[in-house]
This record gives sequence, structure tokens and C-alpha cells, in this order.
Amino acid sequence: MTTEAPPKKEEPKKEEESFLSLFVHNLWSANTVTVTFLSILLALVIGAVLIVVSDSEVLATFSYFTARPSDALTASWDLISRAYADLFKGAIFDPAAVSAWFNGTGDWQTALNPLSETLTYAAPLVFTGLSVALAFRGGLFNIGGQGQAVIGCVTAGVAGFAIGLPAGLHLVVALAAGLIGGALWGFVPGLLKARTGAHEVITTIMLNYTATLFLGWLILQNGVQDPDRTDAISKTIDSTAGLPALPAPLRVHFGIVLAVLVTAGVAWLVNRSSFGFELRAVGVNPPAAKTAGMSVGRTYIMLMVVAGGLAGLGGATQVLGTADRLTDQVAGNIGFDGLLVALLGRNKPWGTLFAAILYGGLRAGGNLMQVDVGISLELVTVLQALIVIFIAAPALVKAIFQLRDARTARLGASMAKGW
Amino acid sequence: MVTDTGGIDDKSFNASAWAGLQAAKTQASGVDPKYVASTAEADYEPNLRGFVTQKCNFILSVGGLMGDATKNVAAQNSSQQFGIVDSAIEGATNVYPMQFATQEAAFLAGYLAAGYSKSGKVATFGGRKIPPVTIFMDGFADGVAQYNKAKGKDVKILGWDKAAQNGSFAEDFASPAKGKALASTFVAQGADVIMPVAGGTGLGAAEVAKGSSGKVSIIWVDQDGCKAAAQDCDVFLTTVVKNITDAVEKAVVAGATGQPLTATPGYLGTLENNGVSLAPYNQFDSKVDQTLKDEVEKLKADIVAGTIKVESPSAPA
Amino acid sequence: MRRFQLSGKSSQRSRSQEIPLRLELRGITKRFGDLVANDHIDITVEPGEVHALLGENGAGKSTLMNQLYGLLQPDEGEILVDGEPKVFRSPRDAIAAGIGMVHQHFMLVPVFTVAENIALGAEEVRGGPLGWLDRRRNKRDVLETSKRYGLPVDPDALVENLPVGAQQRVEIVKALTRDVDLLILDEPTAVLTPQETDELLAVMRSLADTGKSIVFITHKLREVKAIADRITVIRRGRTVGVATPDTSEDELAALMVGRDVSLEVTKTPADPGREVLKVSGLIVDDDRGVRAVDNVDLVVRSGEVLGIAGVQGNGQTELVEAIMGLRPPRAGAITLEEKSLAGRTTKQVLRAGVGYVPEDRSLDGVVKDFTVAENLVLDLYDRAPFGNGFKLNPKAIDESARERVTQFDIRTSSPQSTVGTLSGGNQQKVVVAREMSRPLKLLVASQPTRGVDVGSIEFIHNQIIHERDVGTAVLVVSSELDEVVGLADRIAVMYRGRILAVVSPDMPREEIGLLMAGVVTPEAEDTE
Amino acid sequence: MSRVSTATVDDLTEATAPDRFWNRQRRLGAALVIIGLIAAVIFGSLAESATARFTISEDAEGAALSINGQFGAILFGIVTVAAGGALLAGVAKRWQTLLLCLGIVTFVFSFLCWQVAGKFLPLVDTLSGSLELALPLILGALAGVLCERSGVVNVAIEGQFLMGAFGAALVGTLATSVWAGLISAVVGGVIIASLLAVLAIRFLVDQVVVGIVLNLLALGITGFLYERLMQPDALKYNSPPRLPEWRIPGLADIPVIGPVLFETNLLVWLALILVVVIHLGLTRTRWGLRTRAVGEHPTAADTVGIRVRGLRYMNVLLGGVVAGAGGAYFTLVSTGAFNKNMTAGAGFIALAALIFGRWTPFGALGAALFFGFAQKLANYLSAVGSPVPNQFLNMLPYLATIIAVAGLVGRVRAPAADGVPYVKS
Repeated sequence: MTTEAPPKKEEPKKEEESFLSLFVHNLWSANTVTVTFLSILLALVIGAVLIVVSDSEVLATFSYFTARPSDALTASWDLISRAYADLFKGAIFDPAAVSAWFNGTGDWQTALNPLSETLTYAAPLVFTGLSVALAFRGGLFNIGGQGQAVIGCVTAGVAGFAIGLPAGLHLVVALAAGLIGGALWGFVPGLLKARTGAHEVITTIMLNYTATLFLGWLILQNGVQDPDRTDAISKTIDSTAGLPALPAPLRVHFGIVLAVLVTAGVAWLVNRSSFGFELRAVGVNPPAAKTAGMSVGRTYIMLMVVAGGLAGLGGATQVLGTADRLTDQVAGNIGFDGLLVALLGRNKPWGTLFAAILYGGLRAGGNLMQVDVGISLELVTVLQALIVIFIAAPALVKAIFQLRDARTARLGASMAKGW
Repeated sequence: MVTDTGGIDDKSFNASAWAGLQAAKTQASGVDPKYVASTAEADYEPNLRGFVTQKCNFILSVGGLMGDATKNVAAQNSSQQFGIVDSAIEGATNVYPMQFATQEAAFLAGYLAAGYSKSGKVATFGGRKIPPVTIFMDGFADGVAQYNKAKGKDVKILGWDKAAQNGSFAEDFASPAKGKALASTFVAQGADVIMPVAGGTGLGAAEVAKGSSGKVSIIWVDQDGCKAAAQDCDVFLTTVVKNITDAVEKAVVAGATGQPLTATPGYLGTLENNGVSLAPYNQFDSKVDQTLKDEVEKLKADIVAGTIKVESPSAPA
Repeated sequence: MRRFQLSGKSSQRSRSQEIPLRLELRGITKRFGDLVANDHIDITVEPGEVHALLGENGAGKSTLMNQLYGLLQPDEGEILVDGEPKVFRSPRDAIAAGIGMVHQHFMLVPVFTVAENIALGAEEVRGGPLGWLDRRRNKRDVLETSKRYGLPVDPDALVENLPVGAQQRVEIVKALTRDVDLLILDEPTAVLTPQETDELLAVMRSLADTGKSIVFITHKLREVKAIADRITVIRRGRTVGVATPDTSEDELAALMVGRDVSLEVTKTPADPGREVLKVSGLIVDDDRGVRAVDNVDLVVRSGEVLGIAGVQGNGQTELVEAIMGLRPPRAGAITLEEKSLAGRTTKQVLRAGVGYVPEDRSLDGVVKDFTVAENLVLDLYDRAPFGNGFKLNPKAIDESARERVTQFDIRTSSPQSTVGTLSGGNQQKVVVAREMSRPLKLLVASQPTRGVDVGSIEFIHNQIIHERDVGTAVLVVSSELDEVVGLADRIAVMYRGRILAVVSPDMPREEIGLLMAGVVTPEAEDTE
Repeated sequence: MSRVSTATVDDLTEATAPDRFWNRQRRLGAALVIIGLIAAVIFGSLAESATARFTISEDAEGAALSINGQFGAILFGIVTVAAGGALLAGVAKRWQTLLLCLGIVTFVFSFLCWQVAGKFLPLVDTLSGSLELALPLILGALAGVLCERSGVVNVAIEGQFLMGAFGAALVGTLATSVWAGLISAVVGGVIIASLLAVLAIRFLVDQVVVGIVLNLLALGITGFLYERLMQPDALKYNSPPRLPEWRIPGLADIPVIGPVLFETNLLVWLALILVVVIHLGLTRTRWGLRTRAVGEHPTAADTVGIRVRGLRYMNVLLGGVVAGAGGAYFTLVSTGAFNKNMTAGAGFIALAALIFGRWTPFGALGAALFFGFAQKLANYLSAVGSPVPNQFLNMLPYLATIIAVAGLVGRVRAPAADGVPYVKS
């Protein structure tokens, strides 16, 4: 009686197929995992091309390519494989260091250092990534993660050196300060969005600059600036406020554990809480949410407060975990990187966690790559950007690899709605 | 070598240090220089450790900001030789400090500028408010004051107040646009000699001077401007040279050839050992009065002899 | 009108023997994934003919016409114009072939003037490659066409300021200035008063008389019978019959739906009780700050259905939104059982016992990316048993969803399917199920069956009457006069933000039609 | 028949205007009164009672407009209050914008009187500095206008700047020709634009996401190549010739305006001409009508035979041309060498100028000039030693943007289909 599609009867039948055949079938279809994997692969390939074309020595071998192609190919291959091997060794483990540890010539710290570095870089990114991802789920594009993280750094850092409290409590207070600072910085664009409709992309970008300038001013003020220094650097946080860490030289600290816990919390918030229900409804269809009695404006404000708090916590992790004091670069780029992490993690909490670890790995490995073969960290930026482009345009990946259509996964993080 | 967040191309101390390493490469065959640029303060330690793992013989940190990180890493790896530019680390025997009494040379530049200025106003600005920058500005300010005292004049200095340790900064070592804006502001205020202590940002000031058809001149810093930024040589009155390049080169060559590098006293560049100096006047040679030149020479001798002391809160202890 | 029809038909019959057919569609097939929207459809339209394409919502009429107009490409089949096969890759090709279309959703740029809209794509320009617009000539062309076909439009008015009837005239003028030989009109009468509808039918006939062919898409039997030379009935993507205007309405309806349907809403007389909703002196502005509801008073009692009739865009939307707390009123009072609703949030209004079926289902009614189960608790997610304001209770949500799906006959593979995969009728049933599954004092239903298939219409109408019969006050807003007449116990006619009269559903259609056009007759005033 | 014609006459009657008391005009008026009071009281009391000189020449010498700083701060503050009061009292619509502008301008003057009291502000230097700082913003915002009026959100202006700047430096140096540099800047902008176009129009990726990521890609690629190529050998790869400054005799002698507008480089003229050309193009030509239609209601444009995607591709690429030329400013006008991340967020400010300017060329010009002025002023005041820390002065443009977006210019309406990819159903 209607034109609706007849209920699909095939689905239960398919479940009876052997898991293996289903697996093989799905492997080359455009599902999330395959596309993610291929996106990374594509990015690495393009990165390799960049490495080769920008290396004058290798490029020189191409000038007589027709005469002796093997030279050019070997030279390229050597360079690329060494660079990417470094990426791996710097991010996960160096087989040499591990075997040295086992036969007693090395120590466990050296063997575990790459992983430690990866997790150290990943920890703040988890928070900023979650911040962006959560806002995204609620239909807001929080480019302000950077500013919120900066303010989080400031409040956590100031709480870390300005007040004296017993260990443990001090840490909690400092973390809370970071959270609240970031939340305040998120509250402003949320309020403006809800009240005046001011687009959060613009307001948060402007607040990023404002936050950085504020930090630059603050660390030169009496009481904040390190009295023994004339340059822009603050006092060191008290040891009572520092996140517990593994013994040096390993840098990995409690922040990563906190990150996992917070990821679980955000996952619960999105999927199982009333607020999560609201924010998801507001995210995909604000008019329907409004019609069903939800307050879209209030949700936007709450959302930005929570997102800001998460980013602020990321900033706090940075200060209390690795940096120990405020400088004008203290937040690095964690806010902007969080943006990419969220996109890569498809705005899902656990996806964001894994994306952050991947980025942490790229970062840690990139350092070794720079040290060893002198390929600058900018390559890592290029890789990160490319991965996200491919992930965001699954149709492109599909076209390049001739994937078949996925049966289930709806691809395309199409959040397009403009201003 | 590990740079601070200014990066290898800061047209300032990172660049100079890197040039030193490059020069060392030509001097001693065993030297294979590598560098890594830090993007955030948190990177200093892992970057240094990266070189430790690479078993580099001489690991150089550039900039006082890296002091703490270098201290930590050096303490954990006492068998490796470290070096640091613009800082000294107490108690670390394996860190070779290279410091510079830059204020001495800047003092001469200040005197020269005050004497050369026709408008009676000179200016300086910095890239960021950090000791390796403000030390220039302190010396410059004192030099101007010396001139005023000696001649009973009232040459004003814009952009730096030594007593208050406060002045104009571009907050950027790589933005000629900001340098240009600052410099043109000073010119509008009447300054006709400007000393930008801001790496690449200072190129903007040279730009302004070029557009002034000879009215405004620039005192460059770090490396002789007529070599570092040859295209602007016609506006460089002189340069306050801080010879990081040579210092680094010597240290590395020494390290590579097995000579010991002692952490104390380390290296202190002064007017006396030519670690800091005033570069030749180059194209301004004919424009500067001989008497002024002589006075500057005399001052230099006085400083070397210790009869004049130039002080700065940023000066190495 | 009859005269037009007869003469039109006879002249065209005689000509069709000599000259080739104007348009022929052969075996047109279009699939969207698993859904076959058009299944080997054949249609022939002859010159000077008004050819009606009849079918219920979702039957595939618009899809077919979009292929003819080049907006979609058929998977199979061919289009012949004057006997020659043509491929329409874009509307550009269709326009070149002499085909014009007036779309169901108007294709006008709201911030452009009428003249700009009409000129768009066929601009008169000077200055060669520079393409300098010749505004004067564009305007003159508009006025000429407007005059020639008796369709008054103001070339300088901004389209967004025009009422829908006028916008439709602009659409027709736009097509006519392009010298079309075949004009497709997709559901053109949906937004018109009965009088405007008659007017439009007359225009269509006169166009046909000049030799132009007209394809008229509709699901309204009355109009088909009044104007068409031939009728093609489409059901579920297939041609199920070709009929003439002589075919009876019942036969046509049976063809269209595939079974016998009762077009009447069966209901017992109302038993109105206490006043539930009282609106007095209500003034509401629209988004642009223009007064949309102008001093409206109305009362809805328990156990009755008050229908609001009126052409779309006469303030009904704003009236309903003001009642629901979605739009702050400028002045006036709204009370629910003596308690004021002024200043209440939508949530508070809903919690006070008001059910709301919004007019734009896909925008306001459902969240398409949510599951059926989630949509069914869209306004109750934070209340026991579905949640406690802090966390959700997925088990309770799922259980209740299973019940509702059965109770309201929602055709879905599972309550966990996303609503976007459901047909329009079933989506609407989700909305109705959600709003009617809690105790209500008042039900506000706006366009409750827009874009819904006949089967679902019947079901929804029955649910509304059922709600009335258990003593709920019901306010139904619809621009389909038939629906209002069928459902309502009293009808308030709205025109330009005012309630012109409250009349009985037994009043003749023509009279109500006049009121909808803003003409107050003495009889109507008496009933007030 | 007659009834329908009656309805037609009704259609044409004016819609009733709203008469709520706290309408936008009054809210703005109240805001002006408040900031005017702040100016008169706070600026007035802080200001030195010394002469503030606004000199006509480039420096301290010569003719000047002088006013006692304290008096000026109070006077202009009072004028701001008066303008706000007039708005509050309710004036005719055509005076509203004028009064609003007057209020803001006098507020700025009040601030200046406080800051400049006892010192001076060279007008020519300030204006030409503002214009120069505004230059890339104008071009960037115009690129945004081109893209967004056709319905493609362009957050990638920053990336286009960077690629433009990089291309100009690299090719300009290799070819030792400033014109080759300019052309490659355009090519650089177009490369990013074409990626934006393909990903947004063909692959339907969220346009804001694409923009952000393309910025990063441009940053990465230019930074990477800079480190590998330019840094080791700056003379060979990174010392492009500069765009010459041209002086138009006669016109350049007009006081104040002359040196600002007629003794400058080609890019400034290009930008100003483009503002006019794009404005006329959008409002008066077939291309403009179609562009606007595609940006507002692409389906409607499609149904009248306009190639929606084709037009969008074209406009995005044109935007790339303009933004690329804007990128050339950084290397060929401003500095003479490329540097990593040298655009330092200018692309985002251009984006703000676009929105601030309500997606119109002249609005964008005004907003860009405002940002340029704010930046120049911040630079100037920090150099002459303002009591306000320069970090706060530097915040001015950003805070102004927030205020503007949040209410001063009213709820800005983007083209209706901006950011919505066109998919045929």
C-alpha cells in the first residue's frame, strides 16, 4: 500500500554465512576500518613522494634515471624506508633497544621510551580531541580548543604554583582549575551562539588569539613570572600539583590514565545520559529538538562549557604532566591537533582516543625522524592533514582503491551546514 | 643541535649556532651536524634525548630557555658532552657553556648611534623579552646615556627603558611585517637610528630605512648585516656582532679532535676576545665622523681595560 | 470551464492524426538503491492536451517528471520529443527542447526580485562577454508575459515578501517567458484557495488551447476530473491505468490506491465539554518581524476538533508555534484550562498535557538520524521510566518502542532502525505515536497528513478522532480543505493572520473557499 | 476572477513594521550611551591634560590637528553618548547607520585623545599602515566573497595565502621576476582552491573541515619545502624581488590621501579595483546574478539550466586567484622572503572581515580596513609606550570581531546555501 521498501529479509540469512567469508567480503568494501587504514597508507605514500622530491641528493640520482634507474630507486627506497622506520622506532619500539634490554646491554627505560613518548604526546590530545568531538556531536564546530587549552594551562598552572596544598589534593585542585578555566572560555562562545546566533567558528577563533595574548601578558606579571628570570616564563608548579609519572627519562604520566577514564566518561555521556540524548538531537536536527521541548540554546551553552572544560583539562595535563611551568608556547598546538584527532576519530569518544594515540605516535616518531634523517616535523603535519582529508572524503579513497560499497557503514562525516 | 622554538631560521642565535656547526663540518672531517627544531617547550627534553640515543658526540642546546632541560638530560647522561649557548648550568661538568657579554658591544653601538643621530632620537626594539635580547638593549641604552653624559646632550632612546626593563617587542622573531610596523612608528616619532634585536623581524626595520632615502639607518645584531642580509647593506650603520658561530665552531672542532671542553669557566665572549664586537661600518665608513669613530675605539679600549663597566641584569654572571 | 474542455479536446483529436506526438515516455525506469521509483512507465502527451498524472504521495510522479525535466536521469527507457529520442542531462536540455516545469516546492530565490527570478538562466544582457544585465528589458519581458497570459506579477517585488499564490504565478510566468511547448505543473494547487485553483485550471486550459501541452500532477480527484483530457494513474512506480475524465471518483481512487478506500472520515457527532484552550487577542510576528497573527481569539473545547482552514502562509504556522511556546507572542493571552501558557517553554507546554504534531515532519517532527525508539521518546527522554534527567534507561525506551510500533502499525524492520529509512507515512506515524502515547488535554496537529500515503492518512485521521472521543481537545491545522472539513467539528478560517469566521463543516466548500481568499460573505459573518 | 485580482493588490501592500520597544536600534543606542559614558569618564580622567597632535605629515613635524587630550577624550565621549541618545530616542531609519558610525568613530577618537595626549599620531603613517595591513585581508575577504556567494564556505583562505606567498617567493626568486612571482602566487592560491573545490563540491566533504585541514596541509607542505629547500640556500630559492612602489604624479600630492593611495604598490590598487569590480559583477552582471542564485537556492538555479557545480568550481577557483594574490603580499610586498607560517592567522582575520562585512565586497573592504587600523594602532601605541599593555591592544581586533559578530552588525545572514553541497536528489 505504500512505496516503502519491503522489510529486508536477507539480513538474518547473511548472519548464517561463515564469519570468515563475511570478513573477507567486508574487508575490501568501504567500511570504516578499511577506509581508515587505506587513508593512512595513501598519506604515507604521498609523504614518501614529498620526501624524495625534496631531497637534493636523491633527486640527483634521478637525473640519470634512464641510464641507471636502480640508483634512483635504491636511493629513494633507502631514504623512505629509513624515514618510516624511524617513525616506527620512535613511536612504538626500537628492536635494537629491546634486544639490548633482553641481553642485558640496555635498560628497560630505553626500550620503553618510544611508547612512553607516544603516550605523553597523546594524553593532552585525547582531551582536546574529545572536546572537539563532543561539540561536533552537538552540531558545534569548536575551533576554540586551542584557546580553551591555553586558559586551562593558565588556571591549572597558576593553581599549581600559587596555592600550597598537600599532595594529591593540590593535584585535584589544579586539574579542577584547568577544567573550570577551559569551561569558562567555552562558555563565552556558547552563550553568544545561544543568545545572538554568533557563529562559533568565528568567535572561537578570535578567542584563541585572545587567550594566547592573555597568556603572554600574564606570565610577565609579578607573582606569576619566575622572579629569577627576566623572560616570559612563570614559576614552576609545586611538586604536589604534578601528575605522577614514571621515573625519568620516561615522561609518560598519569595523564594518559586520566585520558582513558575521561574517554569512558564522555562515551557514557554521549550515549547513555539525558544530556547526551539532547546534544545528539540538537546536533543532527535542532528544530526537531526544539519542537520536542529541548532548549537548543541551553544545550549549546552546556555543550560548549563541557567541551571547553575538556580542552582545559587537556591544557592542565600539559602543564601538570610535562611542562611544569607556563611559557607562551606552553600549550603547543594541542588545540588544533585535537581538531584533527576528532575528525580522524570520527567524533566518537573511543575513536578519538585511538586517533590521539596515533597522532602521539606520529609526533614521537617524527621527532626521531627529524633527529636521524633530518626530515622536518612538518612532514608529520602533512601526513596528519592528508589522513584527515582522506578520512573525510571516503568517496575519494573508494574511487582510488575501487572499493565496493559497504553494506552497512554510512560513510562521510557530512556535517555540512555552513554558517 | 636542538633549537628552541624560534627554529633554525630565526636569523638569530639558532641560525648562528647552526652556521657554526656547518663551519665545523668543513674544519673537521668527522663532524656530521644534525639539528632538530623544537615546536614547544615540552619538546626540549625528548629532542635532546633523541640525540643521546643517537649517540651524538656533542649535543648543543641553543638558548637560555633550554637550560633546565639540558641540565636534566646532561645529568642523566654524564658520559656525553653537551654544550649550551646563552646559558650556563651550574654543577654540570659535561655541559660546555657559551655565553656572551653582548652588552659591551651594544654599549659601543649605543654611543655610536647617539653620536650619529641627527634628530637626537634613537630607537631599539626586541623580538621577545628574553635575556639574550634585552642584553643588547641594555647595552645600547647605556651607550646612549654615556654619550649624553660625555657630551651634555639629550639624545632620547625609544623602545627600551633600562631602569624599568620595559620596552617594545614584536613578540615574533620572524615577522618582518611587525618589524616594519614598529620601525615606521619609531621613525614617525623622529628616530633615525634603529637597532632591531629581533632576528627576521628586524628585516622589516631595514625595509623602512631603505624607504627613507638615507634618513634612517639600522644597527643590525648578531652577525654582520652586510653578510647576513646583504641586500640591505646600504642601510646598516654597523652590527653588534655576537659571534656564536665562531664559538660553536671552535667548541665542536675541539670536541671532534678530542680536546677537552671544560664546563668552568666555559666560554665567555667579550670585546676583549672578540666574542662580541662592533662590525665594520661598511658603506657608512665615509659617513661616520672620524672623531666619533675614535671615541668608539677609545671606549672599547676602556671596556677591555675594565675602566668602564657595562652592566645588564641579563648579562652572564 | 466545461466549454473549454470540450473544445480543447475536439481540436486536439483532429490534429493528432497529422502531426507527430509532442512527447512520449517509453519504459522509463528509475531505481534508488533497492527502491524502484519508476517501473517501465509509458506515457504519451499530445499537443494541446492537458494530461493529468494521478497518484498518491510517493507513487513516483515527481520522480518521473524530474527525469523528463533533466533533474534526474532514467536508468532505462527513453524520452521522445516530436518522435526523436532525447537525452536530458540537465534542465538546460529540457528547456532547450521546450519543456518547462513548475515545481511543487517553488524554485524561486527568496532574496531576489520577481524580475530577477524570472530572468535567471535566460537573462537579457548587453556588453557581450561581460554579460551586463539589461534590467529594463528583463522587466519588460516579464510584464509582457504577465499581460499576455493574464497572470499579474510585480517585477520589482521581493519574492520572499509575496504570498504563496503570487509566488506560484511567478513560477508560471517564469516558465512561460521561456516559450515552452510543454508545461509540467507538479501539485500546483496544494497552496491555493479553491477559487485560485479554479483560476489556475482556467489558465491551464487557455494555454492548452494555444497548442501547448500540459502535464498536471496531482492527487486530487476533483481537479483531475475538472481539467484533464486524459489521466494516467501511477501506483508504486507503475502505470496502473489510463482513464478519462468520465471515470468516477471512486474508480479513480481505487486505481490510485489499489483498493477501495473510504475518502470520508467516519466519526460520531462531537460532544464538546469544558474550554481547554483559550486564545485571546493573540499577536505574533514572523521571523522577519512582520505581523503574522493579528488579534486572534479562539477556543477549543474538550471532545471537539477545531479545524483551522486557510491557505498556507496566513499565520497558521506562527499561531501554532506561539501556542507551543516555540515563538514568543507580541501580545495576547493563551490559557490551557485556565492556566496561562504565556512565557512557558515548549517543554513546559508539552508537560502541561499538550501533544504536538508539527507541520514539517522532516524538519521539526523527527530526528532522521535517530532510531525509531529514540524518536518515540524525543520529548520524554528525561522522565521516568525512560530516564531520570541524568541518565537514560535504554531498556525502558526499547520496550516502550516495541509496544508503540505494534500499536501504531509503524512499518519498520526494528525499533533500532533509523527513522530516515522509513517512508513518509511511517515517519508521521512515529510522530503521532509519540505525541498520543501520553495523557493529553490538548492535541495540536499541523498538516497531520502532508506527504503521507492514503493508508497512513486513514490511520492518522482515525487516531485523531479517537483522541477527540476520549475527551481531548483537538486543534487541526491543514491547508487541505478536504481534510479540515472531514475532521473538524468547527472550522476557523484564517486569512492574513486573522480568523475571519468560525463556521460549520457543513458549510458549502465554495463559501469556505471564499473566506480563505479573504472575502467575508454575510452568511459567514452570521455564524461567527 | 475579480477576487483574485483583489488579492493581488493586497499582495503588494507593505508589511507592518514591528513596534517592540527594545528593538535593535534602541539596544544599540543604549550600548553607545554606555561606552560613551565610559569614554568620557574613564578615558577623560586618565588622559593627561596635554596637547594631542594628529599630524598631517609622515612624522612629528608639520601641520597638525591639535586638541587637549583630556578635553578631547571627554568631548568625543559626550558626542558618543549623544549619538546613542538619539538612537534611543528613536530617529528615522536612514539616520540610524549614520548615528551608529558617528558613535563608534567618536568613541575611537576619545580613546585616541587619551592615548595620544602629550604625544602625537601621524595620520599619513597611520592610514597608509592601516591600508597596508588591511591589504591581504581585503584580498582574502574578497576571495571569501567569491566562494561564499556561490555557496562554498572558504575557511582555507589562510592556506591559499601561504601557498601564494610560498609560490611567489620560490618562483619569483628562480625567475628573478616579480611578475613571475605574482603569477605563481596566483597559481599557489588556485592549487589550494582546486582542492577545496573538488573535496567540497565533488566529494561533499564538510566545507569547514576541508578548509581547516587544507590550511594545515598548506602549512605542512610549505613548511616542509621551506626547511628542505629554502632554508639551506635562501639566496637561490628565497630572495624574490619586491613589488615596486609607484607614484602617480599629481594625485600623490593631495594631502593625507595622496601619499596613502597614490604612492603605493600595484597590489593595493588591484585590491581596491577588485572591490569595485566584484561588487559590480555580483550586482549587475549575468555571472553575478547566477552566482547569487547558486549561493541562495542552488536547486532553483539548476531548474533554470544553470550549471550549479560548474559555477561553484569557477568561483572557488577565482577566489583562489584573488587569495593567492593576497598571499603575494606577504613575500613580494611586506618582507621579501618566505617564512614558515608567515601569514600567522591573517586568513582567519580575512574570514572574519568577510562575515563582519556581511558577505559583500564593500563590507569586506570596510571590515578589513577596520582590522588594519586596529592592528596599526596597536603597533603604534605599543611603540610610543601606551599605559595599556600591548597584548591587550593586540586583542582589539579580535574582541571587536566578537562584538561585531555577536550583535553590533545585527544577525548576519549568510547566503542561504553557503556550506551546503549541491546534490541532485
